[in-house]
Amino acid sequence: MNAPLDQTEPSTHAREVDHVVIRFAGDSGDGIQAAGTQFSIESALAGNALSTFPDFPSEIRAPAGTLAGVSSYQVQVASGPVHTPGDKLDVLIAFNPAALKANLADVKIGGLIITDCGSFTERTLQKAGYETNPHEDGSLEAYQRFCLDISKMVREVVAALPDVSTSSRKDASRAKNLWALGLVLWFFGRDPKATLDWIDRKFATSPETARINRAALEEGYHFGATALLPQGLEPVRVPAAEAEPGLYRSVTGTESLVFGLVAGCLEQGRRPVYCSYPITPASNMLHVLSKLGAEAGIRTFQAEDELAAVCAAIGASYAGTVGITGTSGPGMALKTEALGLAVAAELPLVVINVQRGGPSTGLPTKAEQSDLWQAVMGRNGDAPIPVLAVSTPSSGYALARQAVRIAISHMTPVILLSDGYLANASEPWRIPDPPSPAPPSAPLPGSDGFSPFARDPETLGRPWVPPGTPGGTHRLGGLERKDVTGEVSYDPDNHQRMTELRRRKIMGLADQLPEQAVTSGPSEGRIAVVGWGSTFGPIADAVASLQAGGTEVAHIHLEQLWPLPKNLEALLQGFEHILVPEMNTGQLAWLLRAECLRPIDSLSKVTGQLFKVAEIEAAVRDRLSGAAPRGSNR
Amino acid sequence: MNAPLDQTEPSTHAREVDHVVIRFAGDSGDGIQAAGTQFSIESALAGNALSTFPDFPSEIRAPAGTLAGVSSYQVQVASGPVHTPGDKLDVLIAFNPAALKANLADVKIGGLIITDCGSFTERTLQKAGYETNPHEDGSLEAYQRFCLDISKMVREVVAALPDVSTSSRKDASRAKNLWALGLVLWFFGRDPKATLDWIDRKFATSPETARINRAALEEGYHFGATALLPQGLEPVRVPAAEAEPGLYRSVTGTESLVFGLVAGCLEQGRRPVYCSYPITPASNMLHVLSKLGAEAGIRTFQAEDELAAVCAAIGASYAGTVGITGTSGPGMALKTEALGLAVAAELPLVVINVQRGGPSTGLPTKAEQSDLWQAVMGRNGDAPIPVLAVSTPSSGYALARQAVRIAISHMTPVILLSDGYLANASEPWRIPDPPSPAPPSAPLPGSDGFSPFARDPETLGRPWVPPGTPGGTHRLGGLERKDVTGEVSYDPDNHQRMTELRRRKIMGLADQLPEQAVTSGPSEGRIAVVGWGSTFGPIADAVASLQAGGTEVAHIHLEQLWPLPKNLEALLQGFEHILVPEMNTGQLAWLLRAECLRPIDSLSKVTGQLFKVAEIEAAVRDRLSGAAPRGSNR
Amino acid sequence: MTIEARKPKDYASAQEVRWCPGCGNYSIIKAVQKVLADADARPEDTVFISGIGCSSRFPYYMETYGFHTIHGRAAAVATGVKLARPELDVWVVSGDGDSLAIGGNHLLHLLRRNADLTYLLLNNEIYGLTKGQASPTSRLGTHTPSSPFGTVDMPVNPAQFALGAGGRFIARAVDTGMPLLVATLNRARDFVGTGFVEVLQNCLVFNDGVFANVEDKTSAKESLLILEHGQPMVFGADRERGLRLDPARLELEVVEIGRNGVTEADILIHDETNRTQAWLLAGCAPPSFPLPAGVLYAAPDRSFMQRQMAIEAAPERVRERLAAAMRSGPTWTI
Amino acid sequence: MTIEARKPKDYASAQEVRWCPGCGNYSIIKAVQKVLADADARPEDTVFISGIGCSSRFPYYMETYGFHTIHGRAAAVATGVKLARPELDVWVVSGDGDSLAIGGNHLLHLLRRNADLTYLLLNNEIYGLTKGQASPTSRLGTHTPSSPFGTVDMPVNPAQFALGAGGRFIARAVDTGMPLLVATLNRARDFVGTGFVEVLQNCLVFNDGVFANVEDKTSAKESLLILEHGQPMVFGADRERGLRLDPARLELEVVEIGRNGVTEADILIHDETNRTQAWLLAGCAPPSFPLPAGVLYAAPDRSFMQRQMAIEAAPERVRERLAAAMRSGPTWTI
Ligand SMILES: Cc1ncc(C[n+]2csc(CCOP(=O)(O)OP(=O)(O)O)c2C)c(N)n1
Ligand SMILES: Cc1ncc(C[n+]2csc(CCOP(=O)(O)OP(=O)(O)O)c2C)c(N)n1
Ligand code: SF4
Ligand code: SF4
Ligand SMILES: [Mg+2]
Ligand SMILES: [Mg+2]
Repeated sequence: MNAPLDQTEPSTHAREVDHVVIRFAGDSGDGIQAAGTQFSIESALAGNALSTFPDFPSEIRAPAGTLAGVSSYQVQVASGPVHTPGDKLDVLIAFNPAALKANLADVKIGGLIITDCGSFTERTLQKAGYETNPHEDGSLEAYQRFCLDISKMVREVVAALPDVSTSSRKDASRAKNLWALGLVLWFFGRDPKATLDWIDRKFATSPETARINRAALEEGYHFGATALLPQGLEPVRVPAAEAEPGLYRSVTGTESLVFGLVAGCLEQGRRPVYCSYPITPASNMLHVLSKLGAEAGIRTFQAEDELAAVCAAIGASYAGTVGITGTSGPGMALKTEALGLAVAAELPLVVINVQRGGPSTGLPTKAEQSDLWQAVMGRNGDAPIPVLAVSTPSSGYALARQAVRIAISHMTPVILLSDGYLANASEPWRIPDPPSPAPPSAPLPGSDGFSPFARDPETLGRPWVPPGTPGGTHRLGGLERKDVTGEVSYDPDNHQRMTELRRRKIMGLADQLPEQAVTSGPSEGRIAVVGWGSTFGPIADAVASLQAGGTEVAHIHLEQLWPLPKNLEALLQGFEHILVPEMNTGQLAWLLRAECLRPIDSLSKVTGQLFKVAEIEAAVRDRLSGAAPRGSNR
Repeated sequence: MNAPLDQTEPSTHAREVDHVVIRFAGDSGDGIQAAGTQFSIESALAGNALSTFPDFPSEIRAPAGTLAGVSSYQVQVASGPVHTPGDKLDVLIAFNPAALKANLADVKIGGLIITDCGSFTERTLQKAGYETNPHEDGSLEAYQRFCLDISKMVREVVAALPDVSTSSRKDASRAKNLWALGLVLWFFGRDPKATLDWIDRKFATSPETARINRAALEEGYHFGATALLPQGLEPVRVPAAEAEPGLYRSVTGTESLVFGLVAGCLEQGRRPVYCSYPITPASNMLHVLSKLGAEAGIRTFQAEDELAAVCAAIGASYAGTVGITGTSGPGMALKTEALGLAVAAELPLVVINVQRGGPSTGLPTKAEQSDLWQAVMGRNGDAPIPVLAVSTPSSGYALARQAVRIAISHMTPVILLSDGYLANASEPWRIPDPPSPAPPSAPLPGSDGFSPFARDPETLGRPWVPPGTPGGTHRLGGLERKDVTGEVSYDPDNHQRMTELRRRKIMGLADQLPEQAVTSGPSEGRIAVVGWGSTFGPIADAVASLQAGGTEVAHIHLEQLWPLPKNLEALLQGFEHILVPEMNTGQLAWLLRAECLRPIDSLSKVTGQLFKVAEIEAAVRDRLSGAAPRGSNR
Repeated sequence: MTIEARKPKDYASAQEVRWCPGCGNYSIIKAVQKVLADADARPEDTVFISGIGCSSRFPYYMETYGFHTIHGRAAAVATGVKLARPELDVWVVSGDGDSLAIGGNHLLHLLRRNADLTYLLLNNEIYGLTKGQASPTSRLGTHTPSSPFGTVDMPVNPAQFALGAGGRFIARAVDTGMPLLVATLNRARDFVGTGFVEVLQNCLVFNDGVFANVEDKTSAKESLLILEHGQPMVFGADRERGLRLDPARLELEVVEIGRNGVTEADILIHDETNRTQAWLLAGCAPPSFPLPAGVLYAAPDRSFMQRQMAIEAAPERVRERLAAAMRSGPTWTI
Repeated sequence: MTIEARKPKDYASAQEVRWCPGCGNYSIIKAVQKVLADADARPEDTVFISGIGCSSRFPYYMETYGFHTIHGRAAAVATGVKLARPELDVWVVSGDGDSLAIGGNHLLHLLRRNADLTYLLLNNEIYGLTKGQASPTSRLGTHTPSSPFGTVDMPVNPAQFALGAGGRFIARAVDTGMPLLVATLNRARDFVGTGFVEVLQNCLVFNDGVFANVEDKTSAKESLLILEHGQPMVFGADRERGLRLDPARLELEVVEIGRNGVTEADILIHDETNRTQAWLLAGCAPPSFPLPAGVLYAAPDRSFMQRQMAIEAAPERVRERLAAAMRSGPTWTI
């Protein structure tokens, strides 16, 4: 039996670093996500900044021990601002040969690899496609290695526990994730207290399992404190980062969007009705909203397909609640006809596209940004729609509120783009107070009639008069409507006028919304890196690193993609080079060419993975050194 | 009884003009389209160039005598090249008050208005919304008037015919369109022979009707020859135009496309399978193809919706025939998900979008060009597709063949844009010989296996190996495919490579297709008018008129919209001003800005109607005189 | 102050009706207006939702709320309206193409969910608005511009489709038969759940006369079987014929009372709650059978809205729930 | 030279199968491979077409032609394949979501058209691939991530839906019951027209055990009624129970032979050509009834392809027709 944890010596002689990148990897069943999440939480509690990324296998249940079945969780913890889970790993914890094989290439030369050698058997090596044991064939030479028979040690811990059932003893190795977590926590000088509490909560109904897991965690922690570390390996400290005081949690892109949608409706005095058809990676929005559910004033509806989902959302908006529909690229394609109806009928609607790899079914579990053109231009007819894009796991909260606000003020569908990376990635979030409820904004018509297509002079929005409103009966539809009165009209001049009004209403948003700010760096100079969506993290980290190294470079990150910000052209003209890293073949770059009539360098990456910080740094350096000529991508 | 027609004096003292614009207008039931069509044919037979435009009421059967029920047929006949039905009418033939009211504004000051005054009764005037009879209240002062009681004269003709049944006598006034046609034919010195033959053919099974119609036509013709024309009115001659010798017919945009599709498949050694769901104005393609039918090797399929239509077409292409699907904007929206599949699976497919007024249901019977962005950019994922656009009623023949050719050589969907104007408008067409049939081009794989995603080095097209081919079994799908082998692959680098290959395959077409030529005018200079689609006619006529007046102006008309022609940027840089007239809010103009990085003037018209020649002339003059600054539209 | 009860014309909007003179839709809209007047329905609580088609122009002509949506999607839009405001009186009006070609999937799911609204399928067995192409209810071999050699698809039987989809109220009426039409619509409106009514509607331009035998007063006596719950299924000028069940073949047969020993007791009694009987009736059609009209099937079940959890309406409570959710899971203070 | 007849494994592709170990799909693909081997089907003339879902990965694992299309559209793609090449042996493989949620409309129209192909609906009553949301066949009240408080939609009954859609061959089998599965698939493949087979398939990850009573050998004896044309509908460990028709209520009832005077003669004989009987059988389900399996309904009719006009295949004739059409109508010579 070990001494109680709080009497265990924290690691001494720790080396201080300002950031570290750690990845847990193993079989889907190995508890990888739980270990990673707990490590993140302990780091956050210790005051670190962090950025995390869970990566799941594409198959539901790929065969155990195969490369296809590897699940992983990566986190970068830092003492200063950090926006990506990190390019290269400082530490890899691999629970089986497949996990080692699938992740080795990402480990920094000289980085630390912790393996559960107990799981490196002939059979598992073969399943992973290893012909020889990498511990023995020299292929890990370039790294620091810490090879431990974790499985065995966990079995021993459990064997030593009193009053444990035989079946639990047999399942003991399921706790190896916690043993490893204990070790890693010790290694980084973290207090495991929150994790112990979490174990108690999680296994409240199964005290035996709780005891086993606690013991495994404690043993791993003690092991670190007491074992002889391999030569050259010393514990590490990442000092706390500065952060605004407040109550924090970790939030995923999915969660922040959901909270933002509900908050956005609340402050507009409307109920949200979320209509959706499941599709990776958007389904989680439906799950989270369904769970919040009716008790939180939310109606969710799983429709028979995406066409029904968007149409039901339009029906809900027509009836005076806020219709919201979420999907991913292929589903978005199916919704486009109905989006035209919402544009024509001028009804509020929020449409969320959590982008994934395309075209067609493509790479459904991977992230891509290739639906931008579709969002901006993908409809029949002149059918302008505002497009916003989330850029970090937490930015969805503010942006979703803005989407709801615009949808109602301008009586228009609003498209909000996220992607498969942001949906699952998380970062610490200072929890705001939800906004105060407000009464619905739209005035009810008087009994002396009203004009369904009269317009607010500033926004050009029309009145929102849902069924049930006395004195407001009117007919709405997709045939062209007469200006002001809204009746069907085939009049040529009216169509011209209405087309222009619809365009002005949306393009005019550029005048009403804030100007584009420089995210970081100078507001004019030799080069600006312009991004949107989930490239935020790598660009921010790359620009910070370049600036730290003395390179003058600006980062301009767009959340408002259509209409483009009013001052954008002028802003971009202040830079010699504009570099646009995108996870597509250059869609924003093309829009910026048209908007600004100037060469734009597109840095395109379509591997389903985020940019590496180093890739962006290199691209900036190439431009500045003249290695890549201006506008070289075309 | 009149003298036989061939003894009737043709009109003497005819005034010679080089073009004239005539519109027949009346109730849907008045035989307007027949009269107009016959006049066009007689003009064509007389050697004139011409351009016609039929305009139908939006309602199926609007109440007789109302403005909503007016049907019209306009034709411009000329002694030189002509590409539009004409801005303003030289002659209006109005069969009732509604027809006069609906069309009066289009008559040239001093133009000729022929009315059937017999139909101007209190009731019909009121139905048309006239408070006073326009013949009497001075509102026709500015025009030449020829007011005849045609109804009565036709009744008299028929009354004089022997052996006519009472019911036919009662229906006599149905022949008034032919009486009027007779008069107009005489007035323009046309031989009515072909029309008499047509009557005989058309009413072969009803000799009595034939006799009545013949008599009406003859009487109208005689009337012209013998009546006293109003002061100042003299017959008109439009001399024959020069034209390449050959066999001619009149062809609509629908017909030329259909012939081109069938010819295109024939010369590729493949059968067409046309899968569609009815939608205005695309339905006629389905009708014409269905009628040609199985005897012409064509399979047509009316699907349950547009999703099924495009998917069945994809299935047909997968199985080795040429899948073709036609629709209009809203239907196009529904097809976009499946287009992504065709891009991913790299299967041939021809998609025709006969554009109409949008967004949503919009103005279904009117023409618009607002689906260009949708065609080029309207899909999820990076999913490039070549886009072509028909520009005249007859240009579909060549372009549809090209679409089939590209679809097969590059194994890709091809989008072909037409619009509601081109679908119905017609022009004379020198009938070509259909191409010779060819054997299917794609080689069958040997028994030693093959690679479904190997590529032709020039086109980057992959082999087309349909089921039924021995030795070729393979699996195809929408998940990302491995380069060369085509198996499912989640490999990041493979996705990058395949995305680039798909892009290069389509963008590379620009190198393989002919360069953009200047349609008319100088290849550099002060101003070029750049158009696409059905703006061809008005731009061509406007440019010709400006050139005739000494203004140096070029016309550049694009049929290849994506990828844009290779030399386009260089070509456009040769002009100071680029003016892009479009029936949308500037979609091509935006693409050209991005492509050429230079200001582009957009001339936007979204009334559902074609540009007037004069509107384009004025816009050109404004640019040249500096009244409109460069890039002034934005 | 007494307010006069509303009259049918109070439900007619000012917009000029644009159906072809003589179109079957005229009598159908009259019937609907009468049903609303009879119930003194509040126009502002009544919503007509349609797709695209001649029939789908319906909402424009009603002085209520109305939404002319897109082709085939009316059922989905209507579902959204009900999700937001279950208390509204919602009607879907849709053509045979709108409902059964492009819209077939939404109709299926509407019926199985039993959303509480009234669904009128105006069946003219043709695409009217697009000028006469075949529809999924066009009879085999119908010649149209899109099928110049005759259709090759077996038509859908709307009532059997609706039963197969799990519909709980299935009825049929004819455009010209006003009393039955009004009575049937009344029943459908009162039904809690999806009240599905197929109305045979003559398109005199593109498919004239396909329902002549049930529209014409005289021939209707022989061709139409008007169903009444609890009553024997008899028809004919002298109500001398009826339907009998052949239990061995599980089929209906037409018999004449007083012939071959058939008595009134042999005639099947209509039980509108019997789903298999409804199935058999839905399968009857001229010339071998009369066309059953009225309520074929009515078996109330909980509606989609009744099965939903009650929604929290107090904004302050919503705010609390949201705040709690935002603070759930591990949190830390800096 | 004699070529050896093909074996089931000859139809298995080289691609590693990626279904979860223990998934019901494994036995289903085995059955299909056996059916093809029994018929010595030529792989190059055999095509598997699917939508999206776990079940829709099927074509990847078959050494035939295969097309994994998009969600819900397999039936439409397959129709196109048949239009182009009626002679191919086409199979559609699709999940309950793929077929009845997003793909419901195409299935309806496929069935009414009676296109000549074999349709496998692999019904696990859940969305497998997207991780366990409710499907249109999920039972009322099913708890899933998208319905944490239980589903509120009445499920679709696939067989009744197929009947209502006008399907001419409707069958049902269970993943674990290999002999019945093979026999049923054989019948479906031989059927000229759409051979629709619902296969109950256990998803052990997201909906484990929903079919336990018909999958388990012992309980299946009590819960499964294996239909044979012309044979009495009996079931039970000792084949002691059977179905009887109550003609007054038009309903089936479970009776025990030898009890209450019930004899074998009272038991209904299965007539697979009787559509109403099929309707009644399709409505039977545990716990009150056994689940009927095998061929519920088989009534051949002309298939969609048989109704089409023969296509002109000679290019020279096509060219002549085209030339004639181009020259039709008024022409003139200059
Ligand atoms: C997406 C889309 N596809 C096609 C059309 C064209 N369209 C309009 S109505 C209609 C069918 C009309 O038939 P039906 O629903 O039976 O109505 P009816 O006119 O006969 O009353 C079609 C095909 C459309 N408007 N939108
Ligand atoms: C257009 C579109 N919408 C949604 C999805 C996501 N999706 C893929 S499979 C599936 C449902 C799978 O259920 P089912 O058809 O029953 O197949 P199973 O996985 O259970 O075999 C869904 C919703 C998609 N791929 N495409
Ligand atoms: S076309 Fe037919 S359905 Fe449409 S309005 Fe005219 S008669 Fe009625
Ligand atoms: S998730 Fe279910 S259906 Fe999908 S492979 Fe696994 S067990 Fe089979
Ligand atoms: Mg119809
Ligand atoms: Mg399923």
